[in-house]
Amino acid sequence: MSAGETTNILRHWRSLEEREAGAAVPSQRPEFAPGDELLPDSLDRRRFLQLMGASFALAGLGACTRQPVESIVPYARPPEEVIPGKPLYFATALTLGGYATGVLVESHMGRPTKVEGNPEHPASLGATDRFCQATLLDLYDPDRSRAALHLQRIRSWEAWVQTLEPALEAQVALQGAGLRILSGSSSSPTLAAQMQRLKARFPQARWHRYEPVSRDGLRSATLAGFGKYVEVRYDFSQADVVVALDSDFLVSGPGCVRAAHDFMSRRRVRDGQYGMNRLYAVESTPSATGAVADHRLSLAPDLLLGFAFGLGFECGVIGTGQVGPFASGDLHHWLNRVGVDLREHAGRSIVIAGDETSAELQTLALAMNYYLGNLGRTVLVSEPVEVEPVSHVGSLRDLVQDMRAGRVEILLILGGNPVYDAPADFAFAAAMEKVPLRAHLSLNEDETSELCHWHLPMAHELETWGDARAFDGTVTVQQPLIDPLYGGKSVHELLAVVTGESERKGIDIVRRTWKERLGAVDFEPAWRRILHDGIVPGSAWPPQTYVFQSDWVTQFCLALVRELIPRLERKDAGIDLVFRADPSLHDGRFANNGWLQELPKPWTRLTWDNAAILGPKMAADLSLKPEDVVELELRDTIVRAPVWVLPGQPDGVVTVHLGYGRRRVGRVGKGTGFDAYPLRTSAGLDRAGGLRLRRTGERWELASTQVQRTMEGRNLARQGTLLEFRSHPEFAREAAHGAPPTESLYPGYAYTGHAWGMVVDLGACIGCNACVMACNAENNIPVVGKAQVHNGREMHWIRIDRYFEGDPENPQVVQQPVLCMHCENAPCEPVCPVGATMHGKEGLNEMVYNRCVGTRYCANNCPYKVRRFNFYQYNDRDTEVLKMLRNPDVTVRTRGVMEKCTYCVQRINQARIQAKKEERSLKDGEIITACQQVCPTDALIFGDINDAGSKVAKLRQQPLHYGILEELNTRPRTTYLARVTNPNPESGAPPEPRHGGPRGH
Amino acid sequence: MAPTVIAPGHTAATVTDKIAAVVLQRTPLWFYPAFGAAFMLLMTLLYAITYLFAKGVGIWGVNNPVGWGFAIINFVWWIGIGHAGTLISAILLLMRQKWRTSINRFAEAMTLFAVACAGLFPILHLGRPWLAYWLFPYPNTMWVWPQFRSPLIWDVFAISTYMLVSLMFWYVGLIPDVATLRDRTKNKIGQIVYGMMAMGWRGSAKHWHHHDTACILLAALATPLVVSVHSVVSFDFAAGIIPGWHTTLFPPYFVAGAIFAGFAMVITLCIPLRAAFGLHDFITEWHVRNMAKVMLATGLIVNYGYGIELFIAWYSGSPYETFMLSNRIGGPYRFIWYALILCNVVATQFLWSAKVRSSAVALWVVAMFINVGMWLERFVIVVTSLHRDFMPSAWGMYYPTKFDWMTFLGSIGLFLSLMFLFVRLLPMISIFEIRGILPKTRAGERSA
Amino acid sequence: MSQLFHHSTNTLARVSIFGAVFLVAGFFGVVTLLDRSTYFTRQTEVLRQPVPFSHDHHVGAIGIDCRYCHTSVETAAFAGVPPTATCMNCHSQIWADSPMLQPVRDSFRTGEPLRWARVNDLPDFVYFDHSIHIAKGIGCAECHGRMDRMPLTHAASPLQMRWCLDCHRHPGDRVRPRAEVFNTKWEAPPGAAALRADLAKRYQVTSMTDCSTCHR
Amino acid sequence: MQVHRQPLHGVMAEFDHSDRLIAAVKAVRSQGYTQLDAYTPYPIEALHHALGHHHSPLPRMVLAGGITGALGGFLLQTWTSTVALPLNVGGKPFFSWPAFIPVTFECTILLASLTAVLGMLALSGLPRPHHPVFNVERFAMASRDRYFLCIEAGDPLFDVDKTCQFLWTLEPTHVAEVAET
Repeated sequence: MSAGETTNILRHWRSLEEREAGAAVPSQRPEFAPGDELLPDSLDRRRFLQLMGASFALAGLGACTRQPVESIVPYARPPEEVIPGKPLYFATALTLGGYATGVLVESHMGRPTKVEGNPEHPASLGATDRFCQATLLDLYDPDRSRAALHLQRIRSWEAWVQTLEPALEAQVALQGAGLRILSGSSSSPTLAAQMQRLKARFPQARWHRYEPVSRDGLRSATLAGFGKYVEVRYDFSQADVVVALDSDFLVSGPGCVRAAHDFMSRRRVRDGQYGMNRLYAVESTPSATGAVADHRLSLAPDLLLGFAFGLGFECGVIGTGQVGPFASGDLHHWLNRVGVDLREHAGRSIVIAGDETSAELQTLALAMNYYLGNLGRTVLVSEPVEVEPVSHVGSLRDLVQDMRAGRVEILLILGGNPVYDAPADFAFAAAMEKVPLRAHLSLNEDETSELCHWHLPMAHELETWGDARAFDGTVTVQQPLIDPLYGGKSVHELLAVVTGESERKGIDIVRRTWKERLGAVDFEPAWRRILHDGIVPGSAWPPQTYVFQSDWVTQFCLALVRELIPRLERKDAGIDLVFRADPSLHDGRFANNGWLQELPKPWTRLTWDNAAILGPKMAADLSLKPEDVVELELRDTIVRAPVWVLPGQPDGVVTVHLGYGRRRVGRVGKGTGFDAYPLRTSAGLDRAGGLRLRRTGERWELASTQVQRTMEGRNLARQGTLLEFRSHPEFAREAAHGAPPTESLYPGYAYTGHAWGMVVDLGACIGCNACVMACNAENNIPVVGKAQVHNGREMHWIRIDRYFEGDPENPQVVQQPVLCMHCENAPCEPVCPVGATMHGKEGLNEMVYNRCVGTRYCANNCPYKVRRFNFYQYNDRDTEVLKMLRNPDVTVRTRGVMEKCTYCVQRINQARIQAKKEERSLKDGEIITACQQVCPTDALIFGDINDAGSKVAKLRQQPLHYGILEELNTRPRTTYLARVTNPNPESGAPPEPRHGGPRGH
Repeated sequence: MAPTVIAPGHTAATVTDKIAAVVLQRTPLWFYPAFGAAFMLLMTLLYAITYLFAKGVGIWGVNNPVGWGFAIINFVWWIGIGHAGTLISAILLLMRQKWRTSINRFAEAMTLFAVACAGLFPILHLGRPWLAYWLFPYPNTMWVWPQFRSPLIWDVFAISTYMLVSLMFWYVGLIPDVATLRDRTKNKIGQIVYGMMAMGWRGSAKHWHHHDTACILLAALATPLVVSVHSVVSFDFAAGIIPGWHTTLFPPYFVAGAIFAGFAMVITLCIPLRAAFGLHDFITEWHVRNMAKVMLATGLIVNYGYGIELFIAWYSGSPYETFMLSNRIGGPYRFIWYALILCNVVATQFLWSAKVRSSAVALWVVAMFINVGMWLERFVIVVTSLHRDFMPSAWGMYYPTKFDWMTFLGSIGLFLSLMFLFVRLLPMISIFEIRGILPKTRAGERSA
Repeated sequence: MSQLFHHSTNTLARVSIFGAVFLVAGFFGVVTLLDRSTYFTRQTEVLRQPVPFSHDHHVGAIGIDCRYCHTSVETAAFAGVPPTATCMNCHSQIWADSPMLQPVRDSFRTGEPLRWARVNDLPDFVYFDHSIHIAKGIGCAECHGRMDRMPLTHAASPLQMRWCLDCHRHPGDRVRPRAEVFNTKWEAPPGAAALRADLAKRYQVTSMTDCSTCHR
Repeated sequence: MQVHRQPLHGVMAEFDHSDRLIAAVKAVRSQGYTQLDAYTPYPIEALHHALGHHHSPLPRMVLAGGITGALGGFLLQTWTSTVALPLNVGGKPFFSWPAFIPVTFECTILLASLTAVLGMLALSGLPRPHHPVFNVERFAMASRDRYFLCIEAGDPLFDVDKTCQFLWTLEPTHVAEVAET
């Protein structure tokens, strides 16, 4: 562990817990599982004894409780446009890796409670991803740092400025030769401007960039292809064939929300319209995108590169024939078919390589797009979105060298956590400790802050002024929703001190930038419009036509092939280790976010942990079971990790996700997963060969929300190919286990008026989990912690079921969002002894928390198992700051009551009231549930099934429409559209790659 | 010699003195450790319950999908046990079975205490137990009422009715005997207490006349009640749609099971008790044999039930039912099911042998097996059915926690404590009825 | 054997049996009554307020419209309690230095809000919307009583579910012309039934008795 | 005429065998005595006949109780789920009478049994902890193995001496006067 080797004065600052946490995964589950602290503490003895006496007198007293007197606190002076009890919406943007997603934030009496997408914004179109939804919990994180610290002693911001300024004065003479700034990548025009001013004042100062999950591969590919850094973006709405090489473009990376939307807009098969794109996914680690693909082939990284070359040959990138196992046999045939498909759709196809993949793969992909004539059609290049793009690894390497050489006197780290996530071979911490003055600006105290002299609380994006570009260059000016809760400062405000500019307040700094850009003449109205719309009109980068240096690229590829071929020939390849950003925690920055920690990851459905992911064959060979702890040894670095066996994981490949095992983190992230960074070196940020596995005989509990892999032949999630659909449109309905009984002892209820219902389009669902997250935020759903999840007590109202089909080594995956079905004959209702759940006039299956006594009979009797029970007091009622997070329109549930999806009844009621006040009837699409609103692919549609004109009613007429477990005569209101895939009729299923050398033991 | 209801040579006087002596003699030494042990268990129950009320049902192993665990298993188990007493006194009374007289009294007591234990659990298992009174219909300011379509409401009425009726039946039977104690005891307080309980019973012809009628009537009412109560309990499952629950077989099968379990418990208790107090004259081989025969009969019904359950599951052709079947036999909880078969099917067959039926020890062992078996049966019904129902994605496992065990064993403590107090304070055999059935010693005497 | 009990015990015994019955019944009776009593509902109870504000004076005597202070009653769920600034609109001139209004002036000066005690307090799991009731022609007085006659403010209704249901089941009986909604003095004219029926039709007043109308 | 020290409840004869008691009862009634009561350690049917007891009214009372319970239970459910709080529960109608049967049945049994017990007590004049017969020292044996016959002072033919002499002719083991208090 890099920080472990430090031998200097800073050591005595470190807390004990770090030394304990320093050791990797303990042998069995710690006494307190992660998240346990979110539950109420255990009782002390005196209180217990008191209870012991009183416990039996409890009952009956409930009847005679008198409400305590509460108080109303009006404003002294009312703020403008705030009507108590009415939410306001503000447009702003949230960034990840520098790229912006435009959002509208709902604010109740000045506290942001919900993030929605900004329909005007190109990267959002009204939807968001899981991270945007979860950001609220980062804002209200009780563990955020609350004060500037100097050597762990609380100091003021002013004190910091007084320390910094003289140091800077000293630098002026040296032209800032000793001044270094390290930040993540940014697209902020204001930051760009500030950097210019910085250069002006300190010509010798350096600005280094480092994102652990960076796009270095793509950057150097563009450098190779166009001789300079350019932005590459894809237009999936124009693509008929997409080949994804280790790419998870649907759920991660810049503009993924837009990508998912555009991609799915080409896959809607309906009665009479059969146009559909086709997706081939070839990957070394199962990804959400792979789960959606029409053809999915899992290959070890080297083979994957080999495949790419083969494809390159098909597309005419290089003259050499296919290599290795692709030279002949099934793989050859299949590869050939894919090539044909691509060529047939030249100019209407996309070859995309994953953000985290190597320069080689990226270059090949780019070249293929060039030769297929996709450039300028489906693959657009423009000016870079990032400010001053650089190779992050290179940039960080330079910094480390300078620090070692003692050339750095002031180091300002703006966000990020390099001590934790820098490549292991850099020994960043050791190098950094040579810097006499170092400061770290961040939301939480982390591994980096504790090794810096100064820790400065950073303001959250919802607390500050700023600006950022989307994947297509569109700029959004970020406005604060709330004053900094803990007096945090923004990057701009810190830089303002460095540049010595006159504006020191965020708003002034940003306004200055835009005054210069928009011109001082009637600036105010323009400014107000920008803030209101959430985008700067016309700020998107226009696509450019740069010259593609094809010869150079071909040479490059040929060279590559020569050194790849022997690798493919070699049989003692050993085991490959693949690094991936965690689907939930990304690079580790979200480690203290309970919502994300508890979010089941695609494929594994794991929560609260990462794992060493193995394929079934490999696990069998090594006789490893899930939850076995193994030692991962790579170049005499050893990390201990629990095993997870995952169908679809290529043989001979172990995947580990980054972002876990944080040593210095808040109460939520503590004790979750293991730290994979020590294995990750600058030599291979995406993968490393020659891994050795050693079983330890120890076990580590992993909390997965779905243990069962298959559907047990129960036709819950139904799917068919496009051909089947055309020949036989009703295939989904006919798959039912017999029709529901029609005769009944009782006459049914007639639902005149509105009848709410939802249709879930399995074909459109990409399993991105955004709906789960939106539901958490909208409905005050508590985080329960690892132990509870492991015990099957997670509280999510909507879950995404995952079923494997076919060959376990290369299975097909189908994902199915499941929420309350609001059955018209709801089995849960008649069994409730107190009538706490019943049907409303509009067919909602209503749940009255305050009437519930908690028999759990309804949950038992729910065939869909969508009801959730508060086994403990899950909702934190003590932590003040978390109260600001809650949606005031939804009851915060207490211990011992049942809860479940309500179709966001609070939204229904509000819309109804509004309509009634305006004396009109509700319009279709006026009521949007939280899950529907956030969905990038419109996979969830809610509406009135009695209104023949409504979207939902029309979808229910589709031949693909069906309900699950209808044979139980539940008459579900939530129904499904079967998934239709579009496999290549020529190619057939991807073959099983015959590969995998002897394992290291 | 052929066994008789009562050993020869007894007169009204000897019967009275012998049985009354059990209460009136000094407490035997073995009683203190025995009661002490039971009481310690009772304290564990109190501890577990307090912790439960303080923290919530999360301290148990219940989860999603298995929303019901030990609590409901114990509830059904105890209720089942609670069926023998009333059954013995009611049905056998109507059938004029003389041999019931020696065992009905403490069988009834056992019923009461078992029902008391059973009654605990539905309340404890609630998420918000302090609101349990919402299950009763009472006029409230919310103007809401119980939901009478729910089997749980039927339970509330069935259990409380059963409790009250059994209590009254038991007490009515006790009146003449506490009168006896009132007249026998030398202890002043004893006289007062028994005197109040006896309500001034004089044994006048008029008293006996109405007393007889009342007993017959109560018996006539209690008999269908017994049958209804366990049927209603079985509705808790039969009314659900879960494979393994949703079956019309349940009511009769549960009732038979209840009698089966009840008699097993009676045997488990009466064999040690008669040894402890030397009551072999009144609880003779004859009684034990008859009980064994009843057990065999009901046991076979239960076994038939198991068979039919499996057959129908297979015969239905429904994928869910057939899976439930294979999951019971081959699923993760299969060993519980095997154990259940061992206890309730295999062990029962030993009762065919007259030797076993007439050997107190052997019979006691079989009875113990059946006690365990019946508990396992409820485990299979509740847990094995729930943990894998319709949605494979929502399948899970159920593991009891230490609090589950403490509550379960604690309830046994409660039961035994009450039982011990009973045998020390009240006549455990109905004295006046024994007097009534004494063999004619002189010509001309006829007895009721 | 001698008599254990004095013959008075005969009567005693019989009485006590009936006594027990009455005792139990009595207990439940008392609880039931208590539950409905104004002690539990706090109806008619005057709470301590920072300033002894008189609706009687402001509404009854001066005739200020409800909406002057409760601004959002027509638009939002929450009727709104006036910010100190509203008070000061007048009280910067009138009674500008009465000691009674000291807290108001302090609040206005320091910006420290006044803390009023909630008079009409629904449980947190109940969601009530003023605006829709106003829109449907339900007068303030229906729930809040004659505020114009309250020197010191107190609740006028029990605010118990039973009471809510009474109206929600027959909302038509409570409707009044929209013009009269804020008129606390409005009396239903003779033959109001016909008028109300007509209004109910015009305002599309419907009985909302789904549980989710108030509980979510 | 001798004057008694205290008012008498009656005179009581003790027998050591039920046959004697029954014979005695028959004899006494044939003499025309009406105010008499017999005490035994266990119920003896023959004795009821000898004393000429009529059928107990209890069964009819119980029937009434049962009917009240049935009606009460069923009406309560019907009213609450159709009038007081009609809820659409799983698509079942408000008046789903089959679901009301179990509770109705339980209410029937409950009220019937209550009437049976209370009726029994009322008819046998219990509770009555104090009774003159308890004044007789040997009466404690009535709950063991002795049989008693008491001719009460209220009887028109009652005369202490004559009645006692007459009782002695029925071969009792004892005859005693029963003091009123």
